[in-house]
Amino acid sequence: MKRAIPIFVVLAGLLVAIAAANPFFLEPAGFLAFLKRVAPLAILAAGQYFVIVSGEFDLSVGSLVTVEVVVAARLIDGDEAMTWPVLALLVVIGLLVGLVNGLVTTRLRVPSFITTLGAMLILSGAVFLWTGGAPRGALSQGFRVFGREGVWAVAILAVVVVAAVLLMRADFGRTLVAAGDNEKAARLSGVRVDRVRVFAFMLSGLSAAVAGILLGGFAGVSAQVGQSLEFQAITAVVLGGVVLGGGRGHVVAAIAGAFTLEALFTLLNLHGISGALEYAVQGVIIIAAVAVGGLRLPALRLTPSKV
Amino acid sequence: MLRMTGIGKSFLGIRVLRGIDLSANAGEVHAVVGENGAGKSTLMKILAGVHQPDEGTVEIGGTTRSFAHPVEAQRAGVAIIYQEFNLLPERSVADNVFLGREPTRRGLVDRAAMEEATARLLDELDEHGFGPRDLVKDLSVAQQQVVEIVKALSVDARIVVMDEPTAALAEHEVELLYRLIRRLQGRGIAVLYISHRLREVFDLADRVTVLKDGAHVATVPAADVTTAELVKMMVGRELDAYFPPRADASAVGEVRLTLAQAGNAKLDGIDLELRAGEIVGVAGLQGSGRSSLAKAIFGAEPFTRGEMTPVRPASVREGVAAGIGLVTEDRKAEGLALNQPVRDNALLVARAIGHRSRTAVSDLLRRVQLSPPREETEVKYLSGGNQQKVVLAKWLTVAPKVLLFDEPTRGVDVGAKAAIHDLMREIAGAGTAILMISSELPELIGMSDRIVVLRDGRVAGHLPAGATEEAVMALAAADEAAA
Amino acid sequence: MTGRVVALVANPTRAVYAALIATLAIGWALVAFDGGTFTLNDLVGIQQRSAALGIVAIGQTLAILAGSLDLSVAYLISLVSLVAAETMAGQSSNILTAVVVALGVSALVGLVNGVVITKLKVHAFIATLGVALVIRGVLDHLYDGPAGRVPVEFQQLGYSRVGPVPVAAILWAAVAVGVWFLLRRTRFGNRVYAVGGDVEVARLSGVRTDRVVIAAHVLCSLCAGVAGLLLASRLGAGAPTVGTDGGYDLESIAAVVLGGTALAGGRGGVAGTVGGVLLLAVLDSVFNQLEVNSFFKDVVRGVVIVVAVAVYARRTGRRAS
Amino acid sequence: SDLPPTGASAQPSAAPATSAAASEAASAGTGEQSDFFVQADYDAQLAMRTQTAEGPGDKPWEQAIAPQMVDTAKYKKDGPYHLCFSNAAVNNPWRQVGWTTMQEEVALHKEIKEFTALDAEGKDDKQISDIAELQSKGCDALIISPNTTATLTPAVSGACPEVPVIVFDRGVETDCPVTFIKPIGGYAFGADGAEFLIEKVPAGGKILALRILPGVDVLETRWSAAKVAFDKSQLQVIGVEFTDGDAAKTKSIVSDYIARHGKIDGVWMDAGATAVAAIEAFEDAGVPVPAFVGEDQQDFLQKWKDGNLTAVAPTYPTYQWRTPIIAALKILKGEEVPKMWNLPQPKITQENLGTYLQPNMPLLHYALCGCESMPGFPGKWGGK
Ligand SMILES: Nc1ncnc2c1ncn2[C@@H]1O[C@H](COP(=O)(O)OP(=O)(O)OP(=O)(O)O)[C@@H](O)[C@H]1O
Ligand SMILES: Nc1ncnc2c1ncn2[C@@H]1O[C@H](COP(=O)(O)OP(=O)(O)OP(=O)(O)O)[C@@H](O)[C@H]1O
Ligand SMILES: [Mg+2]
Ligand SMILES: [Mg+2]
Repeated sequence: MKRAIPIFVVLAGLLVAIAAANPFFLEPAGFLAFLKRVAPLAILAAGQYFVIVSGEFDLSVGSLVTVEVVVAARLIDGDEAMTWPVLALLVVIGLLVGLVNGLVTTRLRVPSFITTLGAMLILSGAVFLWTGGAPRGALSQGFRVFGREGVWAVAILAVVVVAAVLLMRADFGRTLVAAGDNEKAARLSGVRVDRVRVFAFMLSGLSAAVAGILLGGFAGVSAQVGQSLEFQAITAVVLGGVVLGGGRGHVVAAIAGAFTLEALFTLLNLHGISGALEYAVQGVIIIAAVAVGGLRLPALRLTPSKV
Repeated sequence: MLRMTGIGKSFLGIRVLRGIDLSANAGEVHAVVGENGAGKSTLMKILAGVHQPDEGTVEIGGTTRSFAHPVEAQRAGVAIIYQEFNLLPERSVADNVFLGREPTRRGLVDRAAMEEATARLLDELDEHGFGPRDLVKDLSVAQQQVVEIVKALSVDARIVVMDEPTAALAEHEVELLYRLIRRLQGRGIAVLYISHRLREVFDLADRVTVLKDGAHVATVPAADVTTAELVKMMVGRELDAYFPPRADASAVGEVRLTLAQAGNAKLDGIDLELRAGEIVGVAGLQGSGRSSLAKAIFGAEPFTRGEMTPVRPASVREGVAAGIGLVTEDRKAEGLALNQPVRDNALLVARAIGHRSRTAVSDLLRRVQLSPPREETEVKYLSGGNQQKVVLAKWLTVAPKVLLFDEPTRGVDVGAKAAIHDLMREIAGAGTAILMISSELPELIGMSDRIVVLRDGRVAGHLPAGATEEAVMALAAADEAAA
Repeated sequence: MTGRVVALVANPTRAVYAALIATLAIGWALVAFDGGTFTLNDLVGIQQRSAALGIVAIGQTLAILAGSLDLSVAYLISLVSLVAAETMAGQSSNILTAVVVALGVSALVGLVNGVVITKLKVHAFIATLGVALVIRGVLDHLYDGPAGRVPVEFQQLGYSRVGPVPVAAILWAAVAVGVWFLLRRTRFGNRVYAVGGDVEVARLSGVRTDRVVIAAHVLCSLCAGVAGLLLASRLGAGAPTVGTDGGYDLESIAAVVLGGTALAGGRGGVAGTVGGVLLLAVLDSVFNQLEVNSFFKDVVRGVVIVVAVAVYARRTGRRAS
Repeated sequence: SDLPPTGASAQPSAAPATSAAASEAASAGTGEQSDFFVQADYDAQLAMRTQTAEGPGDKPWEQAIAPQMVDTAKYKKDGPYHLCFSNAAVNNPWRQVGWTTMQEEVALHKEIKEFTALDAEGKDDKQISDIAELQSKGCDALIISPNTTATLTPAVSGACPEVPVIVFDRGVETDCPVTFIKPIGGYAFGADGAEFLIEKVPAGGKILALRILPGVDVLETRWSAAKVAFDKSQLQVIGVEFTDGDAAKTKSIVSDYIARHGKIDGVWMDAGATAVAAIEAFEDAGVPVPAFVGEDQQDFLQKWKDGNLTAVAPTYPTYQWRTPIIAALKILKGEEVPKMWNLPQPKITQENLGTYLQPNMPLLHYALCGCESMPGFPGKWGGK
């Protein structure tokens, strides 16, 4: 947790700066709006955290979010009665994609970077193959409630945060981190390394399902809904001081990383650094944050699990 | 030749070395001894340019040098065999030997010259088991150590540092190394020699420098001290008895594990019985199958033939569930999650199998004499001996019925070694069956209630407690003797 | 039978060429079945099509072999195409200056990537992603559409042929052979493998690992720069989205691992990458012939990449265990 | 509208940004006119809006405004024909509807024995290769929908001598194609929306302009024309924001503006795909939806009708995907075609909303597909 302190300081600084530039931010409605906006990324960051801390990557979450929304729209097709069955199906899809990612990575020993890169291509290809190139159908009002009404989004976020913390404190979380830190030692201590990793991927898939439900609810169906979310989620986790390669970092810090990223976007916009230069500023800040956080530590290898 | 004066070094604000003086003359073997974490390797890494000292100076051949990078030390004539293996498994022997110093012809790497030079050096070492083009990953551990040595020799060095070069070697290979060191000596090369095996120190060294807690204790001619004196300097106290008393016959209880004609790819026809309360030693040469035996019993590389009762675990989990534990020979690579706190490491096995009793971690750490018993310290900051104690604690949380120790004191200093020996005896006394593998014969003989000798993956014979080193070696090397 | 198959895939480079030949054969059969033909023209098309990706992937191979990777190549390609086209401004007399400036910019970006990774100790994934964002910001800020103009002479690079062979393909081959030679025959090549195999071992053996990683990144970016020049000559102008539209970042990485180079570094080489790129290009060409929906194509591509790497992993896995 | 090519999903981080303030340039007014503005084209397009098109009245895709016919006798040949098509991409609903429509058009003509289409997946380089590849396929005519204007010019120029070329949607910088088919254009589109707001919103009203992204010619012209209109009006443009065509980002931006400015009197958009998300931002904030500019996408029209909005929908009709096939056949039969085939570009207003809003079509369908009477309708377009 000590490693995580800088991110909270930075986050606090950003929030103060936002409040100074836009007092509306301090009103309950303003802050709620901010939370609602952060929720999907924060949830994705929590899911991505499990995968990263176990020593892997999940690049498929962006495509998976798109798949979730497009599938929901086509299956619900405006019919309220379909809301709950489809919500259940989305969760199943998320878990299933995570399961496959996890099995391919652990059983077939494909580096997760490649597994999930493949999954990213396959998922977005398959869903648009199914719908003929663009989303079809419509979401029901019942479905959209979760993303549209701030209270719901914030409540779901709160549940995710609590669940993530509890999971990390449980045997699962500890053995997951140990597996990310030293796979061999964990295995020789009786840890079912493959199983905990598969479970981590499933949690990431689940987080993509939940994020998809929130994003689809927030703004309706669109083909771009998940675009580049995987990079944002990984960036958020890394900003939170979690080390790529596994074994180090705290889930709350990863979620704080998502808040920081979103706060950074908000602040840049408030100061009119929108559009063009926003990306440049973002790039520099990400590098700087990781550089400052990592300088004291030895350089780490790129590929997490070297078997 | 070499003079290091007033060397000081801190890591993350923790003082690891202070005011160390060390010198070595041409043709001298200078041993450096000390407990785990005394700073021996750190001092050598400073000499090799891996670390930069915070204070002090390094003089070589009369000129003061400061190395910013290992390559600069190499150029100044310092060659080093590191404590940890330092080879690229995917590259050939020649590539490894000349890494960073590849000979070139017209700007291009001259592979032929490289291979020729490597072959010559291998010849010099009487090593004919492999050639310059073989990939390192295909070599045995001992062969890899030879590559390390060749690598150090290939540098036209004036100073050769050997940091525990024998840790992975069997007795007869150690003999070869001795010959080699004498030859280096003859060429006027200064050799700095680090080992925890004091016998080697007395065999080889002209002078001995003792370090303790990062400070210089003494530098004395080897001929002027006794083992006991040296140990006292290292640990700061006298060690009364080297080994705890053996179990008496009445303490040996029920049969915990039986092997009958058990075998797998590396083992064959193993018969063995382990009983509660006793320590069974396993002897054998490098590659004789000792580790394989432990891993097979544990379920990591399961038996495929024969009987093992009461259960024959097919996986690590089954082994752990059946009450078997393994203290692996390489604790950093296979035993510990180094970035996690002591507490999480100690609880790892319990958590992995969903074992309930975990209240007693602090008691346990006290029991294994972790000092200081700080549960929140990340394991990577502990000394080797303390790390080994954490590994022990990890298994003790689940109270195993059978505990397998593979080189439990490798690279552990004398003080910690004694503590671990006491603990093993205590654990056995509490009713656990113990199997102990060790390459150090005095230790093996001193600790074991009986000894099993392996040769080529088979049981070569059984010996009672108190067998002589000669008896053990006779069984272990019988084939070679016959051949 | 299975023994021979195993032997065939035991070496990833051989495996990828086997797959390439199989794909060509199956593709030819499918196309024939579909009523079309696979002509010399299509083969030329394949070379033409693979040139830009091929050059980027060669550079990416260097970065990956050194244990790193480069996610900034796509934006760099766009940037280089614009810098080159604007410097040329339609004048053939400016070609040399433009090429020098474009490659200078590339080298600079590679230098920044390398320095951030080695000196600031930022994970390559984050470092090059960050640099990509910075380039993207600069692109968005300075350009809002295609700009500059490439003189007709320079367009020869993208369009003309020597016999049936496109100049672009020759350029690609030259880059591949050059880098192959560098890796095989020079000290630098040896060190790239060493650093990728194990940085600590390389460093302790006296290799200046930082320099090796930085040089690998500079070369990787230079390759991206060459691809940018090639694309500028094809398009007749610079375009701010040409790199990202082509997906050169992730696709080049995919091609490299498809060619059997280990993502972890230290294992693999240029020959495999060339095979990987050709395999992707042949797939593309066959799909084009069959007029397969592009979404289906993505699915197949994803499956091919994962399956290929799974096959390689089986082989290395068996050895290790 | 025809969204510009957005990169592969692999692009690092297009952040769902939030923006509570207009960019500096925007808050000062509508800013400078962009480099893309060409006065002559602007004048011509605005004039075309009132000209009557020639051709069958019930088939706008066969009509042409002020056509300058060219002779095509030299291309005349006997059927059956092999038509080829190099498509920029099928990566958004507009192109998807258009592509479906084109395939159905092909099915209508028995004299087309073969239709070869290659999808460039939004990649300029691939489209250049595709065009080269198609030239070797024995096509009788080559239809091209360019991915970008400037960069495909060399490839198109290369194809012209080999085969009759028909370009539609985006243009190229050469007049070598036999015909170039397009609706009136972006200036007319932009002006239609802006003029509507100027008419409906009282003087001094606050207008928010939402654009997809800068640098795409078809989109730049829309904003240029709107800017000319707004600059001359009494309306106050409080912000010009880029949405990346992302519904979530659009909604966030609009929510922020509502929070900051309280009341917004009109929203102008250069493309309607995210119009509904923008409308929802007003609904969610509990304020009335102001005058809106959208497009002929089904979800917007539905929302417009259900919510009884004050709205207008300029169009960039997808029926233009029928025309190239028709043109190709005319050319191969030696019939004259317009050199510049300007298709009519209707706008949907309160009065004609009912005639365009089809029941049971997918949300992302474009109403001006001109496909209602085709045999596959509505199933092929995803309708019921
Ligand atoms: N890179 C490092 N960062 C932080 N601490 C370090 C580092 N290297 C060594 N140390 C610490 O410095 C101390 C001395 O370690 P060193 O390896 O020199 O001991 P040693 O005498 O060689 O022990 P051993 O006999 O176990 O090899 C130990 O406490 C060790 O934990
Ligand atoms: N000829 C050989 N070919 C391949 N591997 C060999 C050979 N000889 C020995 N080995 C290695 O030695 C191992 C066999 O025994 P094992 O490691 O159990 O020996 P050991 O006596 O425990 O040695 P150590 O002292 O290193 O623990 C095999 O796992 C293998 O890796
Ligand atoms: Mg040491
Ligand atoms: Mg062993």
